[in-house]
Amino acid sequence: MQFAFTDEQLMIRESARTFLDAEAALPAVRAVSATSFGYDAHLWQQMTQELGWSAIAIPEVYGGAGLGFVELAILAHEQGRRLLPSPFFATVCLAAPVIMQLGREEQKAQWLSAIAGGSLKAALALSNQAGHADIGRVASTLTRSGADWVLSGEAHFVVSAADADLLLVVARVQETGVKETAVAPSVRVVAVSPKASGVRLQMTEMLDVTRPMSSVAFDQVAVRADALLGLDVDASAGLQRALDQARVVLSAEAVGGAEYSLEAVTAYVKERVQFGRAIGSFQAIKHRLADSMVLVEAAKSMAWYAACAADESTDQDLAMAASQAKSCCADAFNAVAANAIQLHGGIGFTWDHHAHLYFKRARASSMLLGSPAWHRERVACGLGLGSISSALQF
Amino acid sequence: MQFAFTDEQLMIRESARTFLDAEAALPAVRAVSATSFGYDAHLWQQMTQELGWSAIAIPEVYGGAGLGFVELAILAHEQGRRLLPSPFFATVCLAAPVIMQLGREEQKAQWLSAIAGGSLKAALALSNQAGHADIGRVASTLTRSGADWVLSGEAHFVVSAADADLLLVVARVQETGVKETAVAPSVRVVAVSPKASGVRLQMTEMLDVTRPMSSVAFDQVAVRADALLGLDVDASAGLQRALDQARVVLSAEAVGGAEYSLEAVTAYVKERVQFGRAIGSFQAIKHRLADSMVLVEAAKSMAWYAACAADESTDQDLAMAASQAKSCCADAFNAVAANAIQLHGGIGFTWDHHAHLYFKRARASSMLLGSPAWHRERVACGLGLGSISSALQF
Amino acid sequence: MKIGFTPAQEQFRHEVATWLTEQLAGPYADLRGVSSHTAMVERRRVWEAELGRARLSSVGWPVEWGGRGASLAEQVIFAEEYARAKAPARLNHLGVELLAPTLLTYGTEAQKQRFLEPILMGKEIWCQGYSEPNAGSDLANVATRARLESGPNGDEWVIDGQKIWTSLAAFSDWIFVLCRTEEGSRGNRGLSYLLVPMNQPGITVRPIREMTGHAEFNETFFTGARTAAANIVGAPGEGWKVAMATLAFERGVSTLAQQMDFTNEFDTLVAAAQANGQALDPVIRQRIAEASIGLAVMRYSALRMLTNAESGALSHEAYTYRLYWGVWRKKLGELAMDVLGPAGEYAHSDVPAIHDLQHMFLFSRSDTIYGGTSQIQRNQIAERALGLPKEPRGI
Amino acid sequence: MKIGFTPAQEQFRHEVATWLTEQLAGPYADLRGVSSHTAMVERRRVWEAELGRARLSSVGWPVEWGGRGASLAEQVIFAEEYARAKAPARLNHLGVELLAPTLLTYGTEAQKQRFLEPILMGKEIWCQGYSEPNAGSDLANVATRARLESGPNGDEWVIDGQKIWTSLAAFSDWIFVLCRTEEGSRGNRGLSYLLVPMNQPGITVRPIREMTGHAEFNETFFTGARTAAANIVGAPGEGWKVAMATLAFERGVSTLAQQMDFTNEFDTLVAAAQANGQALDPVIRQRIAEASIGLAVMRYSALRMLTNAESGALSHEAYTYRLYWGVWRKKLGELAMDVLGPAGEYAHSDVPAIHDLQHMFLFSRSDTIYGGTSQIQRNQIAERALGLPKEPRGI
Repeated sequence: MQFAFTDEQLMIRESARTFLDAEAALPAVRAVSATSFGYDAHLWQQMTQELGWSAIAIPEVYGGAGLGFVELAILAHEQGRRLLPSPFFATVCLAAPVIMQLGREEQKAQWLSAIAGGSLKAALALSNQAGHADIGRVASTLTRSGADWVLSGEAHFVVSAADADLLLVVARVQETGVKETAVAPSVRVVAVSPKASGVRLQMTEMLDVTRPMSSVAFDQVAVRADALLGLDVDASAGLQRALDQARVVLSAEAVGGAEYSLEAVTAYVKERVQFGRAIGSFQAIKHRLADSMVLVEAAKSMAWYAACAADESTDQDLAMAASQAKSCCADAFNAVAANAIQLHGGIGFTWDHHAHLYFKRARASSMLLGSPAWHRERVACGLGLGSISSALQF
Repeated sequence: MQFAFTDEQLMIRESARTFLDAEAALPAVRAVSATSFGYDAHLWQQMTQELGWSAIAIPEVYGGAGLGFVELAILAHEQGRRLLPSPFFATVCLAAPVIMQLGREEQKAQWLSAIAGGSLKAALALSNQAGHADIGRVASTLTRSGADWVLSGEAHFVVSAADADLLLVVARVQETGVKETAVAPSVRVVAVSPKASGVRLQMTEMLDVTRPMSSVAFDQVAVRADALLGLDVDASAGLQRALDQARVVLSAEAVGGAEYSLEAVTAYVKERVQFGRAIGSFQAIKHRLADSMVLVEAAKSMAWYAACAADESTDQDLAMAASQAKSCCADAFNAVAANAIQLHGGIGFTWDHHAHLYFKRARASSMLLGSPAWHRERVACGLGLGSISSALQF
Repeated sequence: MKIGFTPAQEQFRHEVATWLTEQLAGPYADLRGVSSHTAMVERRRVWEAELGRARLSSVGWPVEWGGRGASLAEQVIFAEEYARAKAPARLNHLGVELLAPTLLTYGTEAQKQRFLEPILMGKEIWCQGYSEPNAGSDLANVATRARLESGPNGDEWVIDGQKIWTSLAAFSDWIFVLCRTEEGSRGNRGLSYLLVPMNQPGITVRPIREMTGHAEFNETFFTGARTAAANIVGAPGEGWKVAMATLAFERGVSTLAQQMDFTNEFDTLVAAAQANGQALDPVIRQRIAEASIGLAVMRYSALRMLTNAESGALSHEAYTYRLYWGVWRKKLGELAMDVLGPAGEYAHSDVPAIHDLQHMFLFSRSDTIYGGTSQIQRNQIAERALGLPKEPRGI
Repeated sequence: MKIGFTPAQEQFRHEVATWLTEQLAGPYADLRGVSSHTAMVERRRVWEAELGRARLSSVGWPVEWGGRGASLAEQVIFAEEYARAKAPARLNHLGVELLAPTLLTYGTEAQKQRFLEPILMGKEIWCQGYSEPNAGSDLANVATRARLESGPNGDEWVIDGQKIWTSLAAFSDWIFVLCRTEEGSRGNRGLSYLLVPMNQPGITVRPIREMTGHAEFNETFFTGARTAAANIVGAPGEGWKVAMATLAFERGVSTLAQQMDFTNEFDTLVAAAQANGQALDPVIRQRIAEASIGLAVMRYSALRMLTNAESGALSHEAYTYRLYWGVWRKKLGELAMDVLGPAGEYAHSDVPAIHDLQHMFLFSRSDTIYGGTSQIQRNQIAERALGLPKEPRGI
């Protein structure tokens, strides 16, 4: 047990921060958010090919650096500080773990190597129209067609899908002639090219402009048997672990946003004078910032622990840690970013100020892969409080 | 529409405050709490016979003053300021409304006159062992015995029952030979003497020492047909109205406690010096007290509106107002009393200080006749959000 | 103390409701439900005039100035029916609700004659010039200067400086401005309250885009802007007193109209929760119930406040009211987004309810900032209502 | 960064668990589950000695002073197993966890020789004399005086004054006291840190009954109380520095033991919710989940803090930790009472869980007061960790 970063981890953080401080200043972030795919392809190339960020957690055998989720979380945290729009989360933190968990050896060799090398961008199509993160509620179905499959349905809130090279689609198997039963249907993940016939993809404009999303419709898309990740068995457990790993990384990213948000408003209240004093000298301001800091530090403890769990723990322990972290870090980021607007006063409410970008990202991240309330309910189940037929949906 | 006290109402408040300031100082309250029935019988006599408090809301035809719930709420508010232990709530605010709603003419004539005159103390036996305030969950049953009835079961959290002259017992009718069905069972209220054979009453020691409670067991108690309040028809609607009226009064009482609690701690922080300043000059203290005041004023608005509704509104509107008030005022009292302990510092945590008495009363009142969460769920139903088979029980 | 209305009052309700229904089903059907403060400005001017002709522009004003001298109960009724009829947001609410009462109290007879009728008839729209970039929470720090000069048009005030957060400035005809008229004065001394025409070369308006994506506020620049010497309310140097009086009118009957907006927002939220099934989530139900309690609290606090205001001094609940609603509405915004779930994250929803609730969520972040932050509100409650020691000013 | 333990650490865990199980099933079975700090004092002295003999009184101490020089991971393991075995509350925790590390840092060799072994073996129980009626949040306002006098027993400190909130004073053998030793000094200057025997005529202890109904704290009066001149830690006038160091040890490994208590309380609450059906209430479930997150946060914050402490300066999370747990436990108390419902209102419950949760609820009200109120904690976070301007002292 060693609950502090190693020297190597500190170095990774340091170099990431230096890079992003230089390359991802706020005006740049605004500018790339307005481009067609919502990120800076040149920067992405640097991240993947010069800095090796996409390779960091991929096993050496597939051309990666063989490190783990702590290192991924560190990079996500730093990008979170800058709200950097990039395919990093979708490709490296969401799709790669899914491939890692479910892929056959040759799939891993092909796709993970490409991700590590920066030549493949992938996205995971999971959520239904309401944005549910439940595997059991996916709105895509697979039906058999001889030895192959046909994919139909839709997915929404698909992160960084617009120019992805590969879509990983979560779908229910619908056996022909068999009625849906109370038993949870079997789930598969299939790899589909966004350019395949029957795939229609539409970018959706979000309140949070820094994380582009799309809706994807699948109309009788032909899927070959070998496009199934893994074998023809239920993918739920592996998928769940990968989702929990992604949730952990997302939590660390939220902590980064919260941390930066707090730093910026702290600097502001030291400068802003009202009533003849820096407003940071008023106890009301000081205490609100102290409360924000309590939240940030708590979220850090939770996120780093969960990052360790993503590498080390059983599925069940990871599920608990991931849900605790997702809820805790999302709540913290929401509260800290809201407080930052408040303490900036009127200026913090304007479009040109950064505060609202953090505020909107905080909420958008909360809603991604399960809301805080949804995760708390999951924690409650994990604590052995029994199962309820809850109306909780998000 | 006139949302301010009339001159007469102001006078009632003024004289009550003067009386209680003199008679119900904190040492006196502590002393009477330790007596066998937990209240000052002499003071009760003054309240009923000299001041006419028990008569105030009883119709003139039964010897009362013919005023209403606004006036009752004013008196409860003043007693709440002082945490005065007395049979006032149980007899005047809970039992009398039940009799008013359900009693036959001769019952009203007999009992309301006696309450108005101060010669009758009554208590309502409603809650089951878990303290549910649901009429549908009472733990006493009535079975027919010829033209008469037999009462069995138990009731708990019965306020001021220990030396009551009359128990009003809420019971389900259990028709012999008929299985319990999904349909809510029919409910009656019967009047029973605490001294009747088969009635066993035991005082229960509570965290809040200022409102004595008892548990009562009924073992095959013979009940004559004319001891039924009203006729042999379901009493739910009338009982519900009376309970809602009592909840309104209880809310006003809570507001009184919160108000006093805030006044006392405000006075304290003006005097207490730390770091060379009155601690009330620190913004952290000022803002916490400001927040307390917001709660107190909000609770006042809610309580006085609900008091009007107790007199003027339909059952349905009253139910909404009563549940809103009960939830709002209980939450406010809890928060304000807790804040008062905090701002008194160590001294506020001692047995000899008044702060904990208010804190404990606040929570005890919250739990009486339905918790804040229970009332909010009731409000949700009232808003038309639909009914859920909720696990909410308190 | 009574909550019911008399038959005469119910008769007034009937009259108002009938008139509004007729107008908004008929000639003004296009304005029904228009809630944005910046939409359909010209049509809403016409509507203001229509209200004025019906003596419904401000029913509480004295009859001699075009009102009906309505009682508080009648004003409550009017506000309720106006909202129920989904009549459009009042274009000239700053004129009707803030400036007019200020003039009725502090204005000269000539000022009343000159300004009240155009306000009532929607002929002159007003905006408010108080805040400045360095006079936000610390309003007394106003730096905009005005000096009296003689010229071809007689004596005139000449104004230089900058105001910020001036809503409606883009289409207002006049602005009431807090200026420093005594050179070298500091704090709340030496200020004056001037009435200035907007349509002149000395005034430039620049919209501020807010986090909602809309520009509901503006910056207003004064560069040698001019107004006649007579256009001062109160004596020179008395500006602070007059400005504070204006702010106090924010706690007046205009709160009733605002509450009706809140009620509409709450109803929209409830409908959205019913539509997407969240209404059956026990946690959401608790929060919706809590929000409904807040609505009730605001309604009855406003009635207490208005009743008490008739007897003079600002009472306790009046100090707490501003803070209460700001905090309440921010929570309502968060609840709305939790109810909407991920679907609430789309920037452009076709569903009007989603769009409205989103906007409310985002806009509500300013509800604890403008017109005095929550921090300032708590100071005032602590110092003025609870009598705690004052905050020391910096040195 | 890693959360797992090595095989050697797991072996240590096995050893500790086995020893504790044997003791608490055998000779000390009567002490199993004793959590009150004031119960079974004499038996718990014997238990402290047993721990001392097994070198388990403080595994982190250096081997030469009777510890095992255990690593942080091993200390974590010990705390976990101690709690899991339901071993009794440590009687001498102020001696073991606060005074001993202070002596190891600031004490003379003679003081270490004299005091450490009796602490380890439970022979001398310690209490803490910091707060006074007028030195609560403002600890530097200490008024208790000590002066050096020559007498038949050599030079002695003679102490007059009053301390308050001295827990365990009723059965302590020694007290460490912050006194004013320079006449006329003010604030945190001129203070000294003295070690004073309790069993002497100059000291009177009066229990304070708290809102829990119990007396867990005391007032301690000094009337010409005496201690040898050598019983001063640090130099005269350095008392503030030493006292602050002692407080810092509150953030040390003792937090691990406290967290285990919190975990037990949380488990009791969960069991109560399962027993009475509240565990199926979605609103309660949300709050229980939230509380579990707090437990996890505290555990990992403590580990960060302890790891970082090895490298010197107090890190950010260390500033926030005290406030976090105080607020968390108060909320846990409120949740517990909401779970219990009306049954939680009985003053004397036969159900141990109800009694324990009630007591926790009531006692937790002081968790944001003692050892520096939450307000003081927030000041410190703002000023020391965030670098915001200091609060002005009064004049």
